[in-house]
Amino acid sequence: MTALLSVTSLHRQFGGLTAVRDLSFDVAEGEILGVIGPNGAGKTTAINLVSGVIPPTSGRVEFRGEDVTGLPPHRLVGRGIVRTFQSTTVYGDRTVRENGMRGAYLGLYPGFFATLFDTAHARRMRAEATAVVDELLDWLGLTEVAEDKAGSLPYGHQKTLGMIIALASRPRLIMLDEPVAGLGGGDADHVRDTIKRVRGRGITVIVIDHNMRFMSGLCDRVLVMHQGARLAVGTPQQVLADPAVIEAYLGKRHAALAGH
Amino acid sequence: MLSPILLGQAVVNGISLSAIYILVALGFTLLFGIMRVVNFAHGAFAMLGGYALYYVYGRWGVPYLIAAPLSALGVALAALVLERLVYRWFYQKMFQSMIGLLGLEMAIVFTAVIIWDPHERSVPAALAGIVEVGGIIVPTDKLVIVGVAAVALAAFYLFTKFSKYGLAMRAAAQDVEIAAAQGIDTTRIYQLAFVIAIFMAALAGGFYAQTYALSPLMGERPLMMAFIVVILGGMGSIPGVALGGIILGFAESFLGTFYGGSVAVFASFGAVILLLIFRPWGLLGTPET
Amino acid sequence: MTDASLSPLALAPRAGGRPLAIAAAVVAVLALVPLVIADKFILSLGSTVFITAIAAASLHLIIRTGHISLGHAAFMGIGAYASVLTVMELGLPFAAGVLAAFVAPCLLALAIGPLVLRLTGKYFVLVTFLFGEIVRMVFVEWKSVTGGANGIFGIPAPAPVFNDPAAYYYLSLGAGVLLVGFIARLLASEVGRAIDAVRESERLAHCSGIPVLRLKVTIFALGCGIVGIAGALQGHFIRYVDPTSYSVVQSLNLVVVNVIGGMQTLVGPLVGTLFYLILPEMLRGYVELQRIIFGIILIIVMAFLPGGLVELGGRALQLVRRRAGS
Amino acid sequence: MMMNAKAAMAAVCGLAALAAAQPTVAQEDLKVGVIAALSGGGTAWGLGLQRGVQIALDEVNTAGGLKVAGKTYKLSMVAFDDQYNAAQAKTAAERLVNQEKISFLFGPVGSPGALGSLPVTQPAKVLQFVDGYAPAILKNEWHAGYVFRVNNSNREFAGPIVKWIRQTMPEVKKIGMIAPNDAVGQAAVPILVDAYKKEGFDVWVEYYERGSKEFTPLIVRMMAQKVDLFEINSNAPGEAGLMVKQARQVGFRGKILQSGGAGVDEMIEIAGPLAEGFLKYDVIEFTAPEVKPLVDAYNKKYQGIINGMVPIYYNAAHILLEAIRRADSLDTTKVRDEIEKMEGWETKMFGKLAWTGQAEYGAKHQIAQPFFIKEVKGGKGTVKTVLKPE
Repeated sequence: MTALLSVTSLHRQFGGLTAVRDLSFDVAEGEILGVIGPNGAGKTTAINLVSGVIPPTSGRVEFRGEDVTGLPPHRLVGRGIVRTFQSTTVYGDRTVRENGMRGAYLGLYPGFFATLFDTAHARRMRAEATAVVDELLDWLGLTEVAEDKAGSLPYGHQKTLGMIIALASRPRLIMLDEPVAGLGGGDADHVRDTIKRVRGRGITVIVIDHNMRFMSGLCDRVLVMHQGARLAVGTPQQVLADPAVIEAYLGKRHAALAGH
Repeated sequence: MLSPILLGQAVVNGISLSAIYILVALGFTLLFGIMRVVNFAHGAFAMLGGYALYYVYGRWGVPYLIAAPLSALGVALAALVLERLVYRWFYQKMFQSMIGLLGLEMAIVFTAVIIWDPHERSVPAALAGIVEVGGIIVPTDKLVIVGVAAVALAAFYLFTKFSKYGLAMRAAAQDVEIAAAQGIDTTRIYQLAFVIAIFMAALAGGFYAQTYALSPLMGERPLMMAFIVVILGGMGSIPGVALGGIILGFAESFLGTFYGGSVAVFASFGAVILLLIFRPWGLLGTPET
Repeated sequence: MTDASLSPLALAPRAGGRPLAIAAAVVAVLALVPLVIADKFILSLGSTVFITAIAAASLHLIIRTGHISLGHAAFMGIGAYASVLTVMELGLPFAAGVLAAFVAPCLLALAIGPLVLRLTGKYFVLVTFLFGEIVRMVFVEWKSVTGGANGIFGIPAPAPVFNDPAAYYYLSLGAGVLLVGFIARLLASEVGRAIDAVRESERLAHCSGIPVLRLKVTIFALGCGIVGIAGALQGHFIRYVDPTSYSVVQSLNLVVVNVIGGMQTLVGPLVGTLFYLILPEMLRGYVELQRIIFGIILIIVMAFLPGGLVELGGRALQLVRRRAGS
Repeated sequence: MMMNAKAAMAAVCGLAALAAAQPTVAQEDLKVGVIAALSGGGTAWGLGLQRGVQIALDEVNTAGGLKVAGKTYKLSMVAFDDQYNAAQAKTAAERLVNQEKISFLFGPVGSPGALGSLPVTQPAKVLQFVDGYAPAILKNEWHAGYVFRVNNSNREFAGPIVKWIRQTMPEVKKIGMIAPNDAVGQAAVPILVDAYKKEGFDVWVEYYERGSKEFTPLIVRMMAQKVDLFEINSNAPGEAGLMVKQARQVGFRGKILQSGGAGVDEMIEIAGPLAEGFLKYDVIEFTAPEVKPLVDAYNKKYQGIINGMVPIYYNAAHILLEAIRRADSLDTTKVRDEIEKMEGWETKMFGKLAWTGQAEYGAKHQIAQPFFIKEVKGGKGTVKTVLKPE
């Protein structure tokens, strides 16, 4: 199996602080990879580096065999990499459907003059975008609220909408930054199912969280980060058995997690 | 033309210009540092300070040492009405405050035009005369400004660093909610900071009117200067005001003396634009997160 | 208006239907004015309104990306000088002047845009403020080209026929319909959707594949080019250009027009222009009072009424309807 | 507030004039227009213009009105603000010419406003009386058809002043100027520099950006050039006062003179005792007996200091009214021809009326009136000499 995404020796420094150091990992097509680690372990920075929100100090990111290191986010979206954000990020004053349409923008942008004069081509593209968005809304159960303002939705729905915005660009790889943060247990299970269904569509998933229980029921493999570096990588079972992981991360939290 | 006397005179002029810029910019930076308000009405308060001094000192003949702080305090306390009516809606809203307070500046300045007519008048100097040291000449009125600016700067610095209220202000500047949770009455703190800032603007306006001239439109220039000084030094930073004021004052004096007036303006504007583009938080400020 | 026009479902009943009909009716009425009113002053005032409306709408376009420019009049001035010099120095026809008036500020905007549009909105305000001053100082200093502070006098009308105020009225009305129509169309297109997305959440828009900086620079350049055309129309209308006509005060006036009318829809700057130009004619002789009124409106709008007069009107209309309905 | 008071005052005066007029004579209204800066920086001069014209109109009204072709007209004024700006001046002119239907227009003062209004007034044959230094005000595509400049421009007064300096101050060799980089400075300074150079002086010029109040660095720069006479040229009164003050404060000991501006009082107010010995061009001597009636009328009607624009425009209004009487017509072409022929007419305070400018501008529409050099002595401007324009 060839890697869809391949990260080599990624490094990022903020002033004197090293947020990510010498990080390497691969993600295979169709895989769900979990990235786990305590707060401050560099998980979000790692995602930011891969999704182009901030450029790496050094290192290399390859996507489908192509060097995409340091490309800005909109370029990566064009190549099939999207992400969501930890805090819910939707366009609060707009309808749910409009949110989806904005996510579909790049893949279905007909060109400046085409859209200006609303050519047949532009209308066709728009119809296609609408179809994509409507299908996604239907698929993730937001059709009923499609004309509601996104800001008025319950928190869980906003998170789903965030995912719809990302999926509307029809990506090959989606990166989810703490998709269950702030959600109750029932909602978290729902999100886990959703992510599995996303993978079922052939989309590769990277998901960040610090909740091991959530992750172990979801991910094919888990990457454990500690102080900006890779501590371990493997199936959830392998990682959980890794003495370095237990010592550095799970050691003091194991009991707490078991109590959940 | 590079004689020691010319050089000395340029240094002296640089110091006196720096002093007036520092004085004008102190209140501006305080309002920004604590309430995140870009006070584009700063010039209007400087102008009001000028008129207050004109009446209290020039017309009623109150002794200068009392008249100067008294008239500034009068303006600051009267301005509390505007704090309630206008400013409080703009706290922590940097963007809105800029446009909204430009509106306030317009309203105050043109009210002043109706009241006082637009023509220029003068406020009598407290100390007229010159001091001559080795061929270099220093007008006494500017010496006074240098003294007051130094004292104000030091007082400001010590106040925010060490006094109870100063510390509370700094806490409020860092995080309003945490400050409130610690039992700091932010409304009160804001009002205190506001009064101090307007007091400084009015005091500086008094000196400005005395050194130059008094008119309803006189605030434009001090505002521009305060604005440039604060951007140079870093918005909200008090040492930044000192640095920004000194850079601007000396740049104007030296470029003006050795290269001419237009060069000085082009250079300072250009430098500020570059700074805004590459380091918008200024030389001594801290970037926003 | 933007969000409504985008999904095909919403397009027909809302954006495509009524507003277009209203706009067409307004233009038709405006086109009839010179046939009914022969007063040259009214017609001249009409030209001024249309020219200012173009300038204000072009600033609105930039504001929609989340950046308020306090140097917009400088670009208007560059357009005015470019057109005047093309016509007077190169002896080319007015059409070439208009082209130059679009291209010159557009190129300058393309050059500085990538630098200044990286800044957040608040720093952008400050940078454009200073930049506008520098441009004005260049007008003053570059005497051999711009005529310095005394400007350029004796500018010909676009064609002899345009010495007639009624003809100029139609010229500026035509330009207004064309350019404001272009802006409206742009805002209602996919580009408009991207503009709104960028303003509302730059991060999310960027990560949804919108080339944020490129979009902002393009829009900024377009806005500056359009205001350049407004500058050309103004220069050949007043037949005199000088640096004071394009100072920070004028830039601030354009912002005032937008803020008063409302910054959320294109109708805002149009309503703002009308208010801004008609009020002084009613209050001529009370200039101070005008400025005070404008000042207070700025405060109120920025503090409480981000939608400006348009929002106020909308609320009033709702209230009336509710009363009528009950 | 100010405006309301003014309007009320005008109404009262109008009523008084109406009461004074004979009830048997049917009166018609004749409106004249005024465009002036009534807000912003140029307001002092704008108000001077407006008030000077108003006083002249009041005089005629109280004397029974203006008789033209068998009709008696009551005179009134419509004044619009141009904010010292070309676009506003054009709008104001459009409104005065097309809506108020005025045929006679006073102002604007200042080149931007004057140049902005000409394209409206000249094709409409509206007779206009302006003041401003730009040569294009008279030298233009309409060949100054219906426009007169009713104040000396510095092209007229610079030569005589420079010659006077040559004669009375033989020690002066080098002139230093610090000038505003605005329309006034850029128009006036080259003319002044030429005048000095023609008489063999060395001239050093430095421009500053408008709004500046601190001239010390530039003055120090100028002093390093060893100039003998600091020429304040076309600076506005406020800046001129500051220059005098700051030059003396940093120890400039040469002569200081201003060839330009109008009125010395505002400068004395700002420079204080440091103004002593300062020499200045002025248009009028307010203490002269022939000027006293005007000063009295002004003080009776208005508050605030009287400035040079008041007599200039008071005079201009009387020139127009006399020309209308002579033409016995309101036709602007006839009135203009009469004005051109009025040379030698005895004005109230500027001696015999004289027109010049044929060589310079191609039309004799430039007034030439005697002017003063004043010296500040004991805190007051005193007449040093009276000069005639070239």
